[in-house]
Parts: sequence; C-alpha cells; structure tokens
Amino acid sequence: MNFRSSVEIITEWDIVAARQLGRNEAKKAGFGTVDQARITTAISELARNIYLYAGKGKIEIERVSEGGLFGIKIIASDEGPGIPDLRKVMEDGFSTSGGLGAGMPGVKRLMDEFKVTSEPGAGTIITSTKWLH
Amino acid sequence: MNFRSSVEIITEWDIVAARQLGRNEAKKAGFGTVDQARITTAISELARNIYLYAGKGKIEIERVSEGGLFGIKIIASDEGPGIPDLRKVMEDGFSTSGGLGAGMPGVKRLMDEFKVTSEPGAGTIITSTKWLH
Amino acid sequence: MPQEVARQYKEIMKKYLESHSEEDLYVGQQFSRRFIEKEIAPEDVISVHKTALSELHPDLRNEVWDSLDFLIEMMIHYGLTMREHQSLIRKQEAIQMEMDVATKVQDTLLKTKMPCVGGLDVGFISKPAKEMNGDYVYFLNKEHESGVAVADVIGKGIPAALCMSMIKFGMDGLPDENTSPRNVLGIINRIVEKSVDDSMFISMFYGKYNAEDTTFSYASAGHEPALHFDSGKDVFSELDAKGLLLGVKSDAEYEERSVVLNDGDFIAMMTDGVTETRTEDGFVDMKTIQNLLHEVKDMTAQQIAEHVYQHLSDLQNYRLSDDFTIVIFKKEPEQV
Amino acid sequence: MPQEVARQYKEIMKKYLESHSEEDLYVGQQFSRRFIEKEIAPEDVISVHKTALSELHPDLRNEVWDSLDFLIEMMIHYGLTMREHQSLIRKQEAIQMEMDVATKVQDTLLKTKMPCVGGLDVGFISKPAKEMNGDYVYFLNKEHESGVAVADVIGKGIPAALCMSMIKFGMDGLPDENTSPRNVLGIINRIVEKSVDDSMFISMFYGKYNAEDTTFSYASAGHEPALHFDSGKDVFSELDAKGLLLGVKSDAEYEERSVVLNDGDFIAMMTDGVTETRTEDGFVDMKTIQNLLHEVKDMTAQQIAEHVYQHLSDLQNYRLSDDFTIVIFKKEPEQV
Ligand SMILES: [Mn+2]
Ligand SMILES: [Mn+2]
Ligand SMILES: [Mn+2]
Ligand SMILES: [Mn+2]
Repeated sequence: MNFRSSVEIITEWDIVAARQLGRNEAKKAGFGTVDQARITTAISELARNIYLYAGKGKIEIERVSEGGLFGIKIIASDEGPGIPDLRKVMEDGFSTSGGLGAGMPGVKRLMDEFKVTSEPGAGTIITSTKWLH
Repeated sequence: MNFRSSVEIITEWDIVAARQLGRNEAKKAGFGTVDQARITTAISELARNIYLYAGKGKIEIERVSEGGLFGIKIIASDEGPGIPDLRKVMEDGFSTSGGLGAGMPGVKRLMDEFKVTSEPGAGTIITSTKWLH
Repeated sequence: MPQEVARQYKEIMKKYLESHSEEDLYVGQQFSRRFIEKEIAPEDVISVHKTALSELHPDLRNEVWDSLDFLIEMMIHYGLTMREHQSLIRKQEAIQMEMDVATKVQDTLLKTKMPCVGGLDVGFISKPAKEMNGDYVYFLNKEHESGVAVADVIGKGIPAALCMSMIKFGMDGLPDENTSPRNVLGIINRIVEKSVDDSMFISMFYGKYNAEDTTFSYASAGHEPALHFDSGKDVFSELDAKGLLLGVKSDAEYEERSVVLNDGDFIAMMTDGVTETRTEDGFVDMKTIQNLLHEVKDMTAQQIAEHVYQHLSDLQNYRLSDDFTIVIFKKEPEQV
Repeated sequence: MPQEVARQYKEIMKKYLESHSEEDLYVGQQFSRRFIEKEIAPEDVISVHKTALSELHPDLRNEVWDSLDFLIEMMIHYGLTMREHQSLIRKQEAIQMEMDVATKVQDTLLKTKMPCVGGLDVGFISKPAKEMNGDYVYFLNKEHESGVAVADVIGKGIPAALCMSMIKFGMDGLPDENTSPRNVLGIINRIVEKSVDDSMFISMFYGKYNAEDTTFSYASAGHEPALHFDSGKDVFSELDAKGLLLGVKSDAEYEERSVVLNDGDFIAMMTDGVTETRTEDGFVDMKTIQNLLHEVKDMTAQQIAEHVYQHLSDLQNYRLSDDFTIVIFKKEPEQV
C-alpha cells in the first residue's frame, strides 16, 4: 500500500502544517530543494483556498508510482460551496490573479498534473501530481 | 560644464568598455548597486545594438542636473542605416523580443527618460536619462 | 524600495535563520506576493536580501557579497520580463474590453426576431466556442411563412463575425416575392461571392415553413443535413439538398426540396459544432443526436434544443471545440 | 535544469569572484538571457547559484546556505509570474493573428470602387489609428453621378468595424431613384437606428457630384463640415448642413444643399481625425488645413489628400490619435 497522510485545514496554522508535511514528503521522495519549494507552494495555495473559501477541508499527500515513475500526489478536498463555473476557473486567470501567478492556474504550473471536480453545494476535490524526473 | 566622457563602439570589447564607464559613472553619481546594474544593462543594450546593426558608433555618458534632480544621461549615436519605422520600434515588442525583455522597450524600462531620433540612411541618436531618487 | 519592506524582510529572514521553521517560510512567501503586487523586481529582492544578510551577519566572507552582486546582474533581465508582463496584462485587459463591446454590438446588430405563425413552435440555441460566435441564425418572417437561415462561417472569432452582417443585411433586402429557399441562397451567394475573398466560405441551410399547406421547403449551401422526425412512423430521416458553399461561384445553383409536416413532427437544423462534437472517445455520431432528440420529442421546441445542448456540452467537459447551433421547427396542432 | 548550464554558471561566477571584471558581468548577463529563453525560472537560478557557490567555497558558514534557501522560497511566485507571461505572450500572438485576419476580411468586405465620371478627379486616404479603421469611405456610382459617403463610427476598433458593414450593405441596397443626399442619409439612418443600440452613433457626410450640371449636393448627419475651394475667388468656404447623427432618431430629417463646381474647384471631405489633429501644442485649426490644401491646389486629387496626411501625421509624431480620412472631389476641365 502507498504511504498516505493528511492534515485537516481549519485554521491558518493548518496551512503551515500542511506545507511542512508536504515539504518533508517531497524531500523523502527525493525531490531537490526547488521542487520541494514548488510542491510546498502548491500545497500552500490549495490549503489557503480551502481556508478562505470553503472554511474547512483536508489536504492529503500520497506517494505514487506509475510505469517506473515516482511522484507525489496532493489531494485537496472540501465540502464547501463548490465552483460554479469550472471553465472559468481553469482558464489562465491573468487579470483575476492581478499578476500574482497564484490560484488554480498557478498550482497547475507548479505541478505536472492537475484535475478538479466540483459539485455546486457539495464541495470540490482537486488532485495534483508532480513526478520525479 | 557637465562632465562627459565617451566610448567608441567598434568591436564587442567596446561594449564591455562602455559598460565599465557607465557603471563607474553611475557609482560616482551616487546610484545604488541595483540601479548601477540597470544603467549598465541599458548601456550594454544600446552598445550591442550599435555593434550589431550599425557596425560603428559612440556611447557618451553625461552627468546631468535639472531642477534640483541629479542623474545620468546616456547618448548612443551611430551613422548606420537608421530605423525605417520608429512607430514600430517604440511599441512594446513582446513577441519580437521573444520574452527577452530587451531592445528599445527594455532600455526605456531600465531608465526614466528615453528619446530616439532617426533618419533612414543617416543614422540614429538615442538619449536616455536616469534620475537619482 | 521602501525602507519598511527591507526591515520586514530582514526580520522574517532572521527568524528563519534562527528557527528554520516552515511558518517563517509561509510568512516570507506571502510577503513575496506583496513584492510582486508592488512591482518590485527580482533584482531588488536580491539587493534587499544582501542588505539584510549583511546586517545580520556582517562578518561573512567577501565571496558572499560579491556572489550576490553577480546574482543581481543575472536578475536584471528577469526584472525586465516581469515589467513587460505587467504592461502586457494591461494591453490584454484593453483588448478584452474591446472584445466585450464588440460582442455586445454584434448581438444588437445581428439580432433576429423569433417567428410566430400558427401551428409552428420554434426553439433555438447558439453558443460560441470563443468570445464571438461564427454560427448565425436569422429568421425571416412573412405572412403565413417562417424562414430561417442557419449559417456557419468557416473560421471563428472576429473575421467570422464581420461576415455575418452580410447575411443579415442581404436577407433584410430580399424582395417579398423572392423568398423560396433556392432563391434566397442564390441571392446571398452572389453577395458573399462579391464581398469576400477566396479564403472565406460560408455554409448555410435555409428552411421555410409555409403555414397554409404545412410544408417545409429547404435548400442547402454545403451545410450539414437537417433531421426530420416523423412522429407517425417514429423515425428520423436526413434532409439534404445539393448546393455549393456560399462564396465559391457566383452562379451556383441550389436544389430545393420539401416535406410535409404533421402534428408532432419536427425539423432539427444544426451546424457541424453539433454533429461533430468531439469527446474524449472521438466524435459523436448521428445516432446519439437522434437518441437525444427522441428522448424529448414531446417537449417544446426550445426544450428540445436545450436538451441536446446540455448533453453534448457535458460530453465536451464544458469546453466547446466549435460554435454550437441548433434550431427546432416543430409542428403543433393549430389552436383555433 | 541541464548540468551543462550549471557548470557554465559556476565557471562564469568563479571568474568574476577572482577578477571582479566587467567582462565577466557582461558574459554573465548575456548568459542570463539564454536562461530566460529556455524558460528557466528565477528560483532555479538561485538554486544554480547556491550549488555553484557551495562548490567554489564549500567552507562558507551555514547562514549563507540557509539564506539562499530562504531566497529560493521568495522567488517561487516570481517564477509563476514569468510562466504566466510566457503563456500570455502566446495568447497575445493568437489574438494578433485573429486581428490580422479580421483586418483583411474587413478590407475585402468593405472595399469600394473609385468613381469615374467625366470632369471629376477623385482622391482619398483613410488611415486607422489602431489595427482596425473606424472611419469609412464608400463610393456609389451611377451614370453621370458620383456619390461618396464619409462616415465616422463613434468608437474605434472591432465594434466600429462591425457597424460599417451596415453602411455598405445599406447603400448597396438603395434603389436607383433614391440617391439624393437627403434620402441616402434618411434611409441609412433608419437601418442604423433599427440595428444598433443607443450607445452607438455614426456621423456621416454624403456628397454627390452630378456631371451633367457640375453641381455638388450634400447632406450631413452631425459630421465635420467639408471645405469648398473656389479657384476663381481663391477662397475656402465650409459646407455644412443640418442633421442629427445616424442612429439617434428613426425619423430624423436631413437638410440638403448644393454648390456649383467650376474647373479647378475642389471639395475636401474629412473626419474629425483630420480637423482635430492633436499635436504637442494643442489642436490644429481649420486655417492650417486650408493652408495645406492651398499649397497643393494645382495637384491631383490624390496628391492633395496625401499632402494633408503627410503633414498632419508628421505633426503627430507618426502616432495618429484618431482614424484619419480625407476625400477630395476636384473639378477638372472635361476632356472631349
Ligand atoms: Mn464556424
Ligand atoms: Mn462549425
Ligand atoms: Mn471614430
Ligand atoms: Mn474620429
């Protein structure tokens, strides 16, 4: 079975805990300093989104392998209001991010794979994977 | 009279000499490390343009003051082919620069003031000033 | 670069160098976003970093300070890229505003009035894949007659939008005695051929319902066939007619055909954005579309159109690969 | 990040730390541009920097390495901004291509044929301030008659371009017996009023030269007055006529006036991009334009138009603040 651990996101402190968990796992998995920082930043963005918009949720971190590749998968889930217009969120939000390069498109850029499913009223699940190259 | 000194641009080595002159003058004028680097980079771009497109020209550096402000003025002049379409060159050349952030718009951004006059067949004069804040 | 920013940077880094805690990195990173908002260039960040380090650890060896000067130099072009980005965002926003205005103007300019003749229920939906729609639906209403043009301009976006005005103003100028489908396509074809160059083509289906004899007559300029649902036999058949795309040849001729509609029958006219819906598993086939239509055959024309759109856009994950247009003409028992 | 890049970075920095020479900084900076071309993020540069420094000076104190780790963290969002920029550049290029196509389509769609009736020399120039022109010139040619519409759509760019098709197709549809200036403006006004919303207005001047009696008749929908040069008296006079902008009121009426042209006389019809040319010293006045016209009064109509454009665009430093259009109708001795 794959290793998997998680952090509940309720307060802003939990964002830091999720980052710490992610950085440790990324390091253990063999990622270099910069990729550790990227994975940690991606977790930070996802956890912050939960904290700000859903109020409550969970970040899970999983070691994954597929066809000889090893990597780390982040699963961010919440039972918040959901995302009404996925098409809009997945677009490159240049003006909306105000040049901050964050939000969903930012997470997408920091990681290798990115998937979001959302049901209005029922919550959102985002999974994102980064592979060791 | 204002201090003024210059470097002839004929070989690529002269680009380095112009940079050195510019950095020294910027330092003497009281600019910090980052602004010294910006002024030097602007000179580098202007000198490189002369070297690449006009073949031969001159970079002059002048200490200037105006209404209590002190600064440094770069004058890049050549007798090369001139710029046929000034309107085009002065535009933000995003795609032409391939994201390199260089060329005329780059020099404009590195400095505070920028002016170009060019006559096809007779050459180009670019003057650009940076003020001490 | 405000002094206050430099002081805060030093404080955060000091704490990090003492504790190595994740919290300080989180705080630092949030702080770095404010740098970007304030348009502080990366070379400035290195400079602030150097100052902070030299105040915290003034006794470090000279190589450290020199190497940071070198790093500042390496960052200058990164700073330019960033400022270029800020300028490009502003340019992009201006274009976006222009596009929004253009879309509104287009909507008003090309607006069409739903027909209302007795015994005909009409519904339609037309959704652009990009900002501007390259499909066009235009109704032509005469006494006892409802005509509709369903057109697809090859290409999308602004160039396509410009061409649609031709169709609208061309149809508005049609003389009353000339509204048979073969004539309509013939006249519009000549306007298009005269007005656009050889790289621009338009496919168009023209259908006309005559309330007096309940016939639906149609002609096609290289357009997708329409579907006719025969409620008596509970079967679909394709309605197609011979004819070149508009704009190819000024003297092109268009075949005209017709079919009688009985109560409960309907015609579905579409663009290839419907019939060539691309999904992860390949193209959708006509059978799928017929099944979708059949599921809601007893609903109103508008509900039928929306049902097809809902299902096919779901299949595409909410990202249309082409403009999507469907028009339903449904024969209803006439209320007396 | 390729190993080779890291090795080269180390070499250049090593030389710089030894010599402190400007040459090494130049080489380093040229090298950094290749980083950007290769889309290497700034946080990667810091990382390469740290590795190089640790190989060159492994004995530096821990604070140095820790502070560089902190700096990497601070750079992550800068790296995102840079990647966003690359994606935005690609988006921008796609829009630019679409605009280019749109401009070409517009040119073909709205093309007009220069009139040729005996005794009339016609010249014109129309230059857009942005990609697309919001001014429009359209000639209407009948036997013994040359009509011209000079229009300015309020606003520029794509929205304006969309509106011009109305004018063209409206004029193409005019019946032959209805080409008096007051009627032309009346009919086009009704089309515009019906087709666009209240935020969109068009000013238009319609002039018509009749070769049989050498009169020039005209009407104006809130447009700039034209200039009439009387070569006999060597004076200019303004030609203006009462009328609302197109699209304001569906039953607007347009005054029609006329003037007889003698050999050597000419009419200059313009948009406000000409009369309201903005220079560093304020607006250009009518006198300046009259002087420019007078300087070349004996040249051809086309040369007169180009002379005015050359001078006024020079005054604006090659950056038009508005679309610029001038049409010249010049009476010539008729060749028999
Ligand atoms: Mn299309
Ligand atoms: Mn299509
Ligand atoms: Mn205008
Ligand atoms: Mn104007």
